[in-house]
Amino acid sequence: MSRLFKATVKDNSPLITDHYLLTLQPLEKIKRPSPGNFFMLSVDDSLDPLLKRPFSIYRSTAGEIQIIYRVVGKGTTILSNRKAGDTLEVIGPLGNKFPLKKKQDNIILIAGGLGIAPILSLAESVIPPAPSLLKAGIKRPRLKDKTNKMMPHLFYGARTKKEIICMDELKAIGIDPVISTDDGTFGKKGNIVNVLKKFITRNSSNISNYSFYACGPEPMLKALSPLSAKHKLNMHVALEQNMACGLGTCLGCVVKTTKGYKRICKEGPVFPIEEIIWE
Amino acid sequence: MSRLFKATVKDNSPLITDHYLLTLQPLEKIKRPSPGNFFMLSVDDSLDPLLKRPFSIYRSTAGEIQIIYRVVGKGTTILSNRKAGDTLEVIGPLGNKFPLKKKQDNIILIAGGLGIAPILSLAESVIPPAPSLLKAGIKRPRLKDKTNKMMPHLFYGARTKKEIICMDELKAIGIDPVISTDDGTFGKKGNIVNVLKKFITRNSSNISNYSFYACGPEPMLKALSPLSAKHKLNMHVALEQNMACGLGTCLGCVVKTTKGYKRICKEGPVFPIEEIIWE
Amino acid sequence: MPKQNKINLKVNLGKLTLKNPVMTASGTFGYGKEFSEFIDLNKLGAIVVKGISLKPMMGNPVPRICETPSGMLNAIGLQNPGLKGFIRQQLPFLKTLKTKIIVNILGNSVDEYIKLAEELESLGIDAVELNVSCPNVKKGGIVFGTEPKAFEELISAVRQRVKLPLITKLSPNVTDIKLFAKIAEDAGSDIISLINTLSGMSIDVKKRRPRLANITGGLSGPAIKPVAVRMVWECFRAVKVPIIGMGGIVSSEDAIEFILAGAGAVAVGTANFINPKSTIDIINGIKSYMSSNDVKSPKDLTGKVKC
Amino acid sequence: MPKQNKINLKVNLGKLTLKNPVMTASGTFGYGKEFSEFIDLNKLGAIVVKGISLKPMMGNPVPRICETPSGMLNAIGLQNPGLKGFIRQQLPFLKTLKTKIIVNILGNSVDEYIKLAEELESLGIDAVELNVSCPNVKKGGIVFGTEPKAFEELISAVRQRVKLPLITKLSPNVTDIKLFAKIAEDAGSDIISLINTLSGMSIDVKKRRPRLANITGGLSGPAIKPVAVRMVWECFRAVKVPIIGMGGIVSSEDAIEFILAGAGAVAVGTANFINPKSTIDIINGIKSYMSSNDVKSPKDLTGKVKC
Ligand SMILES: Cc1cc2nc3c(=O)[nH]c(=O)nc-3n(C[C@H](O)[C@H](O)[C@H](O)COP(=O)(O)OP(=O)(O)OC[C@H]3O[C@@H](n4cnc5c(N)ncnc54)[C@H](O)[C@@H]3O)c2cc1C
Ligand SMILES: Cc1cc2nc3c(=O)[nH]c(=O)nc-3n(C[C@H](O)[C@H](O)[C@H](O)COP(=O)(O)OP(=O)(O)OC[C@H]3O[C@@H](n4cnc5c(N)ncnc54)[C@H](O)[C@@H]3O)c2cc1C
Ligand SMILES: Cc1cc2nc3c(=O)[nH]c(=O)nc-3n(C[C@H](O)[C@H](O)[C@H](O)COP(=O)(O)O)c2cc1C
Ligand SMILES: Cc1cc2nc3c(=O)[nH]c(=O)nc-3n(C[C@H](O)[C@H](O)[C@H](O)COP(=O)(O)O)c2cc1C
Ligand code: FES
Ligand code: FES
Repeated sequence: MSRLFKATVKDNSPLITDHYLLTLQPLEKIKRPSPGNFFMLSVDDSLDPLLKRPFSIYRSTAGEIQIIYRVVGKGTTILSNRKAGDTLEVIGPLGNKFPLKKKQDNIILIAGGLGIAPILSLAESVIPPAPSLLKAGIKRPRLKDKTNKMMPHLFYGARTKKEIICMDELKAIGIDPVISTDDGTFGKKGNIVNVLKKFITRNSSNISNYSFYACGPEPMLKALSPLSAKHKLNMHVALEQNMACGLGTCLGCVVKTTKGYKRICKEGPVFPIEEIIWE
Repeated sequence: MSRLFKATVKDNSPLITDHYLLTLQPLEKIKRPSPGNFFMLSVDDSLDPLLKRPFSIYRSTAGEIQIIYRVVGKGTTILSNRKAGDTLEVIGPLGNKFPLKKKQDNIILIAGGLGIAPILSLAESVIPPAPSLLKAGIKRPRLKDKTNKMMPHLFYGARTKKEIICMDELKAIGIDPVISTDDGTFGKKGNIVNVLKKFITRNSSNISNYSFYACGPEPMLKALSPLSAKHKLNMHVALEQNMACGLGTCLGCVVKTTKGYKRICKEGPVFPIEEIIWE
Repeated sequence: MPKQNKINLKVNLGKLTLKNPVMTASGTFGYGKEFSEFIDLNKLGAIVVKGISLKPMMGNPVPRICETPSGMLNAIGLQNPGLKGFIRQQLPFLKTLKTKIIVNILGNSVDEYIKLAEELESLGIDAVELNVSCPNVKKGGIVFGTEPKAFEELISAVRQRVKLPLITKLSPNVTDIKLFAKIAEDAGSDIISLINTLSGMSIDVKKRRPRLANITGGLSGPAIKPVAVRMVWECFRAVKVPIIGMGGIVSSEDAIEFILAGAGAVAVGTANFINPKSTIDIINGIKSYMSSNDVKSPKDLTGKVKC
Repeated sequence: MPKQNKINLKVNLGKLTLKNPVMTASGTFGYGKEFSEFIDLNKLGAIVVKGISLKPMMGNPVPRICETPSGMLNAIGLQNPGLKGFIRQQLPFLKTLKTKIIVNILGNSVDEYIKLAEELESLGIDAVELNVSCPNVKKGGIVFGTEPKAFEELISAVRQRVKLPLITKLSPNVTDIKLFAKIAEDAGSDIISLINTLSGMSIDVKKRRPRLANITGGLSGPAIKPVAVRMVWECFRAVKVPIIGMGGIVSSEDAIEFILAGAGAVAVGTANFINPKSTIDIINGIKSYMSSNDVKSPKDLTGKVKC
C-alpha cells in the first residue's frame, strides 16, 4: 500500500461552472483516506506544470477516490481536460484528519465554497447516508463513532446560488444546512460567519458541548478566529497553502502557529483554530 | 486563408511500431500544400514542449491534411497520444516544393525511411492513383503535368521489413519500388544508394533525361552527393534540421550551400543536391 | 462597466514614444516581413530587428537551436547581411511601416558601433539598441556586456556621436545587473533593455555531443522569465531611465508582470516562433487587463508591484 | 548482450567514496525520513540534508514557494532546527543508514561555519557542504558566495580546522563561475557542487504582488538545467577537484548529461517533490544506460562530452 500510486480516471464531469467531480480508480490497493486528508495529483506528465497539485479527499470507497475541484489556473485547466481512461500519478492520502472526540455530542460544520467537499466527507463519516444513496451504489464511509446520535449542524456559505453544490448528498445523510450567499441569491444574504455568530449567541450557554469543524477560504477562517476565541469554542480548521512536496520536506507550506511554523501538509491541514497566528 | 490555423484530429492511428498516420481537419480553408511542403504542429498547449514541430505533408485533399510521423522524442510521444476530436494549432504549408520540369520524362524517386511520405506525395502528384484507391475515398491530388506518361521509378530503403510502409498506396498508383533493407529482411540487403548506383551505371548513357528526387536520413542524402556529382545528375533533395519558427526568422535551420547559408524552412526544404556543402 | 475607449496604450520611453508598450525582441522577428502575413505590423509598439554588424556575418554551423524545458537554446552566431545588406534588402520595406523601427547593433570595436549608430541615425531609424550582451560570439559583444569598463566606454563613445534614442541591452550573465544598469544610465543610455539570453548548454546523451554545434548557446523562453522579472525589478529600483523588459513573455499576463516589476515597455521574443500572432494577442490582452482594472495608461502600472 | 554484472556504480569524489553517483540536493529531501516510505534510503549514493545553522532559524513568511514554467521559486528562508535540534531530532535516524550522510551548513560568520564543521566532523558525518550560495537570506550565505574575497577566506578557514571532505556549493548568480571554482579549489575545498538556485521573482498580476512573501526566491527545476550544465562544463575544464552537478535533474538522461559535462556525481533536488522515487529511478536509469553502452564505471563518462 504505497502512498505513491497511479490511478485511472473513471469519470471527470462538470458539476457546475468551473467545478468538476473527479473519480479516480487507483491501480493498486491504497491506504484508506480520512476526512481532512488530501492527495497530490499530477495533472499530466509534462514538465509544465511541474509540481503535483493538492486536493482534499471528498469521498472514498473501496476502489475509488473522489475529489471536487475548481478550475483556477493552468493545472486545474489541464486536469479538467483529462478523460476517462487517462492515468494520473497520485501521492496520498496525506496530512492529518479532523479529530473527532470519542463521545461526540454536537458537531457544527462550517463550509465556505469548495470547503464543502472535505466537510461533507467529515459529515458522512459520522452519519450514515440514507439508504437511497446507498442504493445508488455509493458506499458510506466507515462510521468512526458508533455512539454518535446527533445530527451535525452545517453552516454553508457560497458566493452565489449557482455555486452551491452537494445538496443531494447532504440530503442523503439528513443534513439540512443553513446557507448564505454573498449576493443573497440563496439562503441568507452575506457572510456565513455572521450567520454562525447569531447561532452561537443564541446557544452561548451550552456552547462548550459543541465541536466546530471549518473549511473554506482563508478570509472565512480568519473571521472565525475572533469568534472562536471570544466564546472559547472547540474549533478545528483545515488550511491551504502552496505546496511542492506534500510530504513535509520542502517546508514550503507552513503556517505560523503559537508553536512556531508548522507544515500544513504534515502537521495539518487541520489545526485547532486557537493555534493559528493569522498574517 | 491564413497559414496559422487550428485543426481537429480526425484520426491518429499507428501504422507500424512507432509510426503514426495523423489526419487533420483544418477548421478553416487553408492554402493547398504541394509535395515537399511541411507544416509546423503544436503537439499541445503546454510550455513544455515549447516549440511547434515540423512534419512533411504526406497527403492532402480538400478538407484534410495527413502526415506520417515516427515517435522519436517528447513532442512526437505527446502527439501520438492525441485523440480524435482534439484540436492542434498548425502553421503552414511552409517551404518550397519539389520542382517538376514542364516536360517531365523520367522521374527517379529515392526514399529512405520516413522520407517515403513526401516522396509518395510527389509521386501521387504526377500519376493518378488507380480507381480502386479513388473508390476508397482518397482523392488524387491535382495532376501537375498532363503530358506526363512515364511511370516514376522508386528506390526505397528501410531499416527492416517491418518498417516498410505505404506499399498499398504505391500499388494504387502503379509503382513497384525497388526496395532494400539494412538487414536484408526484404528486397536487396544493404543501402539503397548502392542499388541506385547500379541502376545509374546501367543507364548511364541517357541518364541526363532523368530527374531525381530524394528524401531520407542525412547519411543517405550525403551518400547520394558524390554519385550525383559523378554522373552530373539532375537531383533534388529534401533536408531536415531543428526548427524553431518555420518562417525564416530565427535562422536556426540553415544549411551550408555554395551560395552561403540557406534556410531550410524558407529557401528549402528542397535543394539541388549540388548546392549543398555537407558537413 | 469600465470604458474601453478611455484607455491609451501610448508609452513614452524618454524621447522614444511608442503607440503601445509591446515591441519585438531582436533576432526573433527577422526584419519584420515574414510576420506581415500574420499580423498588421503597424499595430506594434516597435519592431526591433535582428542584430546588424558593419560587415555581413555568416553565423555558426548547425545545429544552431535546440529545445530545453520551457525554453530553447540558440547559437545563431549573429548571422546578418551587414549594414549595407540591411539597407538594401530590408530597410525599404521597414520604411513603409507606421511603427517605430529600432535596429539592434553589434560590433567588434567601439568604432564599429559608432559607425553603425551614426549611419542608422542618418537613415532616420528611430533608435538603436546596443547588443553588448549576446553570449554567442566569442569576440563581438561579450566583452562589452560583462566587463564594466569596456561597457562604460562603449556607451559613452556612442552617446557622444549620436542624438537618437540609445538603448543598451543588458546581459543577465553577471553577478550584479544593477551595476550595469547604473553604468549605462550614467554613460548616457536613454533606455535599458533586459534581459538578453542566459548562457546555457545541452548535451545529447545518445551521441554524447553538445546539442549545439557552438557547444553553448543562449537560453530564452518562459524558463528564464523569473530571472528576467527579478532583474527588471532590481534595475527599476536602481536607475531612472526607462526599462524595456523581456525574457519569456508569451502572454499578456507575462507582459504585465514585467510592467509591474518596472518595465515601461516589453519585448516579445521566443513567443513569436510559437505563435506568430503573439505580439498582437499580448497587446489585446494588456488592453483588456487595463480596461477591467480601470487603468488608464501603462505607465500607471510600471513598477507598481506592491512589495 | 552487454553484461549488467560488470557494471560498478561506485564513484570516488576525492576522499569521498559513494556507492553510486546519485545523491539528494540539500533542502529537497528533508532529513531523509519522509522518503523512507517510498525508497530504500540505503540505495542512495549519499543523502545531503537540509541546511543547518548553529542556532535554529524560523524561516520566511508564506507564500514561500510558487511554480514557474518548468521550474519553481522558493524562499524558505533556511528554516532549520539548528545544530542541536538536528543532532537530537535527526541524527539518530540518519546514523542507522548505510549511505553517506552529508550536512549542508550555513552561517552568518566564518566562526559559525567553523563551529558547525568541527562539531559535525566529531559526530562522524561523512562530509560537509558549505552553503555559501543560498540566495534567499540577506545576511547568511549570500555575501560569501558572490564575493571572491569573503568566499576564499571562509573556505580556507574551515579547511584549516577540519579533515573531513569539504564540499563548496557554488552560486550560479555570478559573472564567472570558473573564478569561484578555482578559488574553492585553491582554498582547499575537496569537492565543488553546483548549481544552487538562480535568483528569480514572480508577480501575481491580479493581486499585483510578488508571489513570494520574500519578493525574490531561488529558481530550481528543469528550467535551469541548461545553465547548470553549462556551468558544470565550464568548471570541469577549469579545476581538478571533483564536481557534484545539479540543477533540474528529473531523469537519468538529465543525470548523464551532467556527468558527460564533467560531474563526478549528481544531486537530485526539485524532482523529489514531483516523484519521491526519482533518485532510485535515476540510479536504475544510469545503470541501464551504462549497461547498454558498455560503460564500466561512471568515471568513464565524466567530462566525456565530445566537443
Ligand atoms: C490541502 C489542500 C487541499 C486542497 N483541496 C482542494 C480541493 O478539494 N479542491 C480544489 O479545487 N482545490 C483544492 N485546493 C487548492 C488547489 O490545490 C489549487 O486550486 C490548485 O493547486 C491550483 O492549481 P492551478 O495550476 O490550477 O493554479 P495555479 O495556476 O497554480 O494558480 C492559480 C491560483 O490558485 C492559487 N493556488 C495555487 N496553488 C494553491 C494551493 N495549493 N492552495 C490554494 N491556492 C492555490 C494560486 O495562488 C493562484 O491564485 C487544495 C489545496 C490544499 C493545499
Ligand atoms: C522539414 C521537416 C520535415 C519533417 N517531416 C517529418 C515527417 O514527415 N515525419 C516525421 O516523423 N518527422 C519529420 N521531421 C522530423 C520531426 O520534426 C522530428 O522528428 C520531431 O520534431 C521530433 O520531435 P520530438 O519532440 O519528438 O523529438 P525531440 O525530443 O525534440 O528530439 C528527439 C530527436 O529528434 C531529433 N529532432 C528534433 N527535431 C528535429 C527536426 N526538426 N528534424 C530532425 N530531427 C529532429 C533530435 O535531434 C533528437 O535526436 C521533419 C523535420 C523537418 C525539419
Ligand atoms: C533565435 C534568437 C536570436 C536572437 N538574436 C538576437 C540578436 O541578434 N540581438 C540581440 O540583442 N538579442 C538576440 N536574441 C535575444 C532576444 O532578443 C531576447 O533578449 C531573448 O531571447 C529573451 O527574450 P525571449 O525569452 O522572449 O526570447 C535572440 C534570441 C533568439 C531566441
Ligand atoms: C525548497 C528548496 C530548498 C532548498 N534548500 C537548500 C538549502 O538549505 N541549502 C542549499 O545549499 N541548497 C538548497 N536548495 C537548492 C538545491 O539544493 C539545489 O541546489 C537547487 O534546487 C537546484 O537543483 P534542482 O533544480 O534539482 O532542484 C533548495 C532548493 C529548494 C527547491
Ligand atoms: S508541501 Fe512540502 S513541506 Fe508541505
Ligand atoms: S526554422 Fe526559423 S528560420 Fe527556419
